[in-house]
Amino acid sequence: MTSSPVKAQAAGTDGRAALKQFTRALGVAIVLLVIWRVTTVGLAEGYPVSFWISQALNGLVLGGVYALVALGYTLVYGILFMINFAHGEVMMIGGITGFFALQFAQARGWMEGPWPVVVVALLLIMFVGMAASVVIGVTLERLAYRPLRQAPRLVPLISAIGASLFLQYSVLLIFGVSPHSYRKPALISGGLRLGDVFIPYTGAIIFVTSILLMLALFFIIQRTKLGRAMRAVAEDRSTASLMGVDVNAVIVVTFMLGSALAGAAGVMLGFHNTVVKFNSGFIPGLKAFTAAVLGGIGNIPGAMFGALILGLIEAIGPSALGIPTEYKDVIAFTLLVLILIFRPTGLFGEVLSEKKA
Amino acid sequence: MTALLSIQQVTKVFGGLTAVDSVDLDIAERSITSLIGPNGAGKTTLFNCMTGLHRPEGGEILFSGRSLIGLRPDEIIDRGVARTYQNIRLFGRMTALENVLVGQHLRLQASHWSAVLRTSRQQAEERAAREFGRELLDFVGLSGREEVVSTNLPYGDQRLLEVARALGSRPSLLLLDEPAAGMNPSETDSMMDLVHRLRDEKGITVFLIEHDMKVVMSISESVAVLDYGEKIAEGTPEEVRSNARVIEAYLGPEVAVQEAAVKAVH
Amino acid sequence: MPLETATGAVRTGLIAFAFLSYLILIGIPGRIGGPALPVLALIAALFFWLKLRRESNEPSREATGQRQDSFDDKPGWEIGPRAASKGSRLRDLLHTHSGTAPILYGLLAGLTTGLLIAIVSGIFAAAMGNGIAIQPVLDKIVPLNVAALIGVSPGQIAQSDVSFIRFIFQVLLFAGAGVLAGLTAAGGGYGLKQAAFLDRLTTHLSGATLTSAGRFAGMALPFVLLAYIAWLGLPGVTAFGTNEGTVRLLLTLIATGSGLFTLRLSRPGREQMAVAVLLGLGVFSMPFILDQFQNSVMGLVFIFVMMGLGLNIVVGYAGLLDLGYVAFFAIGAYTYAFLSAPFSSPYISGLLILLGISPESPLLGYWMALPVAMLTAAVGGILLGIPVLRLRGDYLAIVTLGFGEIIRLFMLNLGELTNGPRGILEISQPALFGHTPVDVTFGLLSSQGWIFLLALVSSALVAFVATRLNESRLGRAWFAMQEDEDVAEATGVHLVRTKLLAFAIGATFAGMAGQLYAARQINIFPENFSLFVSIDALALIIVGGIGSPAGIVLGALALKGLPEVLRGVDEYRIVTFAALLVIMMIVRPDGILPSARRRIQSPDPEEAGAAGEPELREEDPGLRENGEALAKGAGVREEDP
Amino acid sequence: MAKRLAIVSLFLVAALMLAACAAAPPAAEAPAEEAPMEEAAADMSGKVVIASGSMIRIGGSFALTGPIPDPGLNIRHGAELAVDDLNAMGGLEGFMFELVAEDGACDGTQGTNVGNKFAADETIVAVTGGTCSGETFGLVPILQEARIPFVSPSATNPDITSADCDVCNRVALSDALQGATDAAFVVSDLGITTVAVVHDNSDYGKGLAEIFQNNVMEMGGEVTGFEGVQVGDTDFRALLAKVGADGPQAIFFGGYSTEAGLIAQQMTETPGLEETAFMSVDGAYTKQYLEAAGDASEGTYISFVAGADSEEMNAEFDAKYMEKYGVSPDDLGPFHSQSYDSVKLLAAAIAAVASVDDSGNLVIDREELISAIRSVDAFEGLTGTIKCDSMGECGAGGVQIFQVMDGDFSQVSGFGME
Repeated sequence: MTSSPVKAQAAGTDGRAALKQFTRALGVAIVLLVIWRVTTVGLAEGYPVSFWISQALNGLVLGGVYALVALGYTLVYGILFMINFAHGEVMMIGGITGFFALQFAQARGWMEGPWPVVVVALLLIMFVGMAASVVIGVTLERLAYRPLRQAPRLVPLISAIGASLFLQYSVLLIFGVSPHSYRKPALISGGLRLGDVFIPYTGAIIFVTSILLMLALFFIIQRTKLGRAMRAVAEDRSTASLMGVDVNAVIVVTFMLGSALAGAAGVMLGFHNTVVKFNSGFIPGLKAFTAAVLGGIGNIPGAMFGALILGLIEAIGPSALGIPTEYKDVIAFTLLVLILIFRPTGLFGEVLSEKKA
Repeated sequence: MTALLSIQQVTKVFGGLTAVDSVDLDIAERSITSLIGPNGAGKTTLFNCMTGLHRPEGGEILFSGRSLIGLRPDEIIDRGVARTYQNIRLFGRMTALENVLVGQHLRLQASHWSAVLRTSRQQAEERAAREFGRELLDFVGLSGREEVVSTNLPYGDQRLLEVARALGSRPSLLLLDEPAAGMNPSETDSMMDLVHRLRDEKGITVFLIEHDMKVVMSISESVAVLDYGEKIAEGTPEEVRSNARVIEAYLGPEVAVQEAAVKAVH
Repeated sequence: MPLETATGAVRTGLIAFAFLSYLILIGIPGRIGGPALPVLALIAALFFWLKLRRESNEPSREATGQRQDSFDDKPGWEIGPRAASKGSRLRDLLHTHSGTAPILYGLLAGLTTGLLIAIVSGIFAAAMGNGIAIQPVLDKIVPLNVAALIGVSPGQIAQSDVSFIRFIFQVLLFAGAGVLAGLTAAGGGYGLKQAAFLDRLTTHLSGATLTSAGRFAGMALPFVLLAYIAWLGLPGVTAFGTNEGTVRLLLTLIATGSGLFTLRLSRPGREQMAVAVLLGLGVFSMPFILDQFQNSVMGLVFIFVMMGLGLNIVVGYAGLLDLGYVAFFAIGAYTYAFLSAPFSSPYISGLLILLGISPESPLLGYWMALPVAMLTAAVGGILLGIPVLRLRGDYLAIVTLGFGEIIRLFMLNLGELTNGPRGILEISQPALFGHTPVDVTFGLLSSQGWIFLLALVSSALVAFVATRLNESRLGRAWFAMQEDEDVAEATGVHLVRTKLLAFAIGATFAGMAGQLYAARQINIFPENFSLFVSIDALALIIVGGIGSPAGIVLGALALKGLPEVLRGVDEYRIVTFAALLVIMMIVRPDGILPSARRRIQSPDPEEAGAAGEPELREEDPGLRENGEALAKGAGVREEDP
Repeated sequence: MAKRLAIVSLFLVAALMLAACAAAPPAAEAPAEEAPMEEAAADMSGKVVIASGSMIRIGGSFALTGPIPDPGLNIRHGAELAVDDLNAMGGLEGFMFELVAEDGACDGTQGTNVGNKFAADETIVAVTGGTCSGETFGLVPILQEARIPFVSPSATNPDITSADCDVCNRVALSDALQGATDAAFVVSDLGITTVAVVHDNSDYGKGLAEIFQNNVMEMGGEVTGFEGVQVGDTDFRALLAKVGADGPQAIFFGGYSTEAGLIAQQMTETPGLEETAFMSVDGAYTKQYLEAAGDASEGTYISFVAGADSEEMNAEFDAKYMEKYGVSPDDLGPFHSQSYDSVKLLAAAIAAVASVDDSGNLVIDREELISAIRSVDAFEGLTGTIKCDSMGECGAGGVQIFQVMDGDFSQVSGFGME
């Protein structure tokens, strides 16, 4: 027995309750502080409403890209419980391949053709980018991750980091150091002007396409036999294999789906921001991973909402809080920390977290 | 006789499901009490409430007259309530002895600085802890297995090791969650013997969950029955065995009626 | 030859082609120059040979009725107990491929590769001959590269003056490589001997068996190397031409690394003690022997050893995955920089002037600043620790990563305090008895040697403290927490205190490392503290062997030392490193020198949980749950509703 | 057990060392260290003796990996061409030059490693580099101690050269000049009064942005915002929306081509910034900028540090570059001419002090070489007539302002124009 159990008890109960109270108070204080800051800044700066709408649209587009990439993280995590650190590079491969496909299409003059030709060509370019990403994603799984499925969980992470660096610098060596600039066809350059709000066509395409792709993914996972197999493997790999699910095939398909989404994101981002190079997947990859965790990793709607929230915060945060934009990542990460303090398994993560987190 | 542990009106709700519903239970000092009930009756949840893993929505748990509600698990074990787990949860990569040493964790006083400097006091304490650890392993019947990594131990031995680890904290109340589950008859016998020795030689009050009725009936002095989170019976093994609600809970209403009929015929 | 084997051979050829294409695309032939073609063929031959060796294992596996489960699809590189079975596999190889089969296999594979290479290089050559530049698309496909690939001069390529025979020759060369591989595999004698030798070597390295003569030879290796390094350093002794510095560095890395193996090889007791003392003397003599370049690299290596040892407490002992460890490294470095640089940051200079201290002279010297830097880092560790106490696994990883980035962004953007991206310049050097080490040691110890020496001493100290703590009840509590957090708490481990201690101690060590790093760099910038430092630190403890101090030293040697040796291939440095990292993880996932505890662990905790009790494994759901909890590195806890 | 013994023994030694050190007085009097540094230098100041048949080795620290590998490679190419040219002209007294290229990765740590490698190699005569200022700061203290002079082609941070460092030289012009010229152009020539300043958070970009900002304010202009981005970012729309809300007449960006091009392009998509002028600095004086900005580059302003170069020399250089590397030098980035000049400058200084001894070895006195660089006067380089001052500033020429017209840069103001 310890020397003074009574004292320990008092300290323990009080301490615990106090900690909880303190956390709660802290949360309220932070929220109030943010509201106060946003209000005062908003009043002082007097930005017009159109400004906020523009920023929100910027954020949604950014969020759409993050979401497509975040889904790849979350899918793989849901099934293998590993962070596919090279996923951002899979996206970059999509972007680079899309660039060459675009070059090809331009050389053929498809981009100057009537609009149905351009649309078909654009879809083809996106498809080529997605296919390249799928090839890389599946190769990655086969060579760098499959042999490590039984290893302690840090090992595939390091392997993934190695793969990430390998892909980045291979692209650098093969395709050179210079960035590759997408040249948008006339059809999708410019944008829609609604008063003081400007919506770039590419931005709108990204947002709509990402929502459509996510719906398609949701459908695949919820409604198809394949989706059932994926969920079964996510639940319990060995039981699923006993039930006749080909676990390897399911994992490969998971990587294919995630990589295809990332490839699509890569190509669309290429058209939107016009520049791709060897390291242009790293930062979006990191952000998308953050988004996946924000929403509760392993949870598909969570990844989508996490990504949109992250995008919005990055776009609106600095203006709303009246601080320089170089702090946008600080705001994003602080938000992540705060959310995880109050919801340790992310916004939507509770279902999975009980079992797997 | 005063109750060492007194559970009063404890209620625990998960979502919409009331896992433990206003349970009252007293455990006498130096007694062996069993908690039985069908799967999902809320037995383990009650244990979890007692050891701080869950915080009950209502009620009070008094140990030696002081409340355990709201304490952290490590504070509760410090008070003298130790437990084992239904699904063995040993520290898998540690040796048997190391597991027991972790069990003694909060009974060791040496500071971390003294550990870095290896002061004679710290060394003496470590030696004593190892000695006591070996004694405990001996006591549960695991002598000679000190250096075996715990996942490599046979199943029955893993259960014994959990008991030894719990004993490391020198508890006055030991909660055993299905100690004989999955054991063969001879292992079960030695587990029963161990439970008796815990009480008789160490003076520890034992409160256990068990499914094996043979074990329950032969070692318990008192039995409580949970069904759907409610306590439906309490008493000596004999009383509980003949309780109609208990039979119903275990075997379903029709069977209970049949049994009653059979009994009546005899 | 059965059709199946033929398709297998073609597949092998295709894979070899894919790999060689990669080498061609990144410009390796151009880099090798003239003899590129034979080198590529040799690489192909080696690949074919490995493939033949593996393919020949398949029948034996089927024969014993062991269906290869998809889950243990691991290459046969295991050492230790499993290595013993290799001998028999090799014998199988001789039986199954005793005839011409492997030669035909090799021939077919080689023809496939050769044909494809010929076609592709032909296309490149034709394009370039017709004045089409491929380079804007494929950066390294310059005439030089293609020329080396075909074995002609760039001028011939430009003038389309490449005879068809060249391409036939290419195909034949690769076919020959395939035949060579087949012969080697089938002829057996040579291949078997070589393979058996490799097997024996790996067995020896794992410490299983070794003749005493071999053992002593092995143990003498680091000392022999050290002597050789010292001899090379003598004035007037030259070898290896302009590569001498690099060769000496490589030898230094090998000597240090082999010293760790020597320690494992020596018999416990007096022998080990003697070896340890000798090794200690050897290592501590290095700063005096090496030149500035090697000293500076070794200094960095041991700074990262300190980092690794600190991170190992957090990740290896306490099981908390921390991806933002660089934050504490940065805090240590910046703390020292603030204290010791004649610094122009408006805030700090203003404060100093206010206090009547001249901002031009450093506030504190290295030794006085040390406790301050350590304390600041420790406080940082606790501040990070408190909010993340409830987080587990990957949530913890991303939050710590965010924390690291936040610290870096603050250093970058708080220009008034940290001078922003322009960094802090002229950080003062640690003194030795109040003088520079060069003076005190009469030039024996260079400034970089002094840093190396300090890094060595600090690493030894850190290793000592970390090991002692790990062997105490705190170490057991960390380990218990790593195994099962809930049970650890229910067994009496105060989670908050134990976790915070891990964070604080780990951070303290990183702070020490950061301070030394600042002293080594003299000028520091926020960019020195990017995410990659965290990744490096994590990678080195995993490559070396998590939980094992010796492994961490080895990991640091490999990850921070080897890239410096690879400087000669500058642009291929990172690709090589990255590929090695992946291969390393596949070949030895437990690290080069895993800790004893780590080795016990079977690869999959889920399997491990059940392995002890086969007969009950299906019946008891709890056991699975338990295993699963372990597998996820966390316990099963229902959140309080 | 084994490990513990080893660690105990290591610790014993460690404890001894530490005790010894702790007993020493703290290094608070550290300024004293600078004097010994020079003394040590005097001890080490030897001569480089190059045996006949060996090469004159010049080290090069280039940012071949890291955040900006493109300009790094470009600068390396420039240096390689200089060495080729030197050797094509017969080298020096029959001795050929060799470039020992190392990857400084635009990073202080790598810079330190490279510096130490050069310092340890007694055959290294001089160094060209580093590419980035951070990397160069890594080189400075080490080369200073080793008495190896360096000439950086592209490190423009004003603090690179100082009175304390006699081996530090550069042919790049300090950012101070460019920032001031740009500000004068924007405020006086364009008559713009409100400017938003954006930088890329590199020491180079942020430094220039700050100098520009200060100059604009001194001249009575208003700076409506000062914001940073990260190298590698590609979406600046949120930033531009925020900047644009203040309605500046111009945006000034301190940083490199890709980011500059993307900002110029995305400005056209930002309400309120469609007609705003855009100006960037020499880091963006590349084809990549034009590509990244696309049509949006029309009418934007870029400043560049150029010399009174002979067209002829530059055309010749460009042709050689194209021939050897298959790309035009401007495709990869700026500073190739400076890099070429830095090597040629070093070679000229070496030629001035080197002598052949009796046994046919080439002897170069390090101290003499260090002062020879400072006394270079009227050296004809690609960037103009180079003259080094006592601080090691060897940059020639001045700042030119270009405007993009019809997809190419055409000079509108600055050095070389009336």
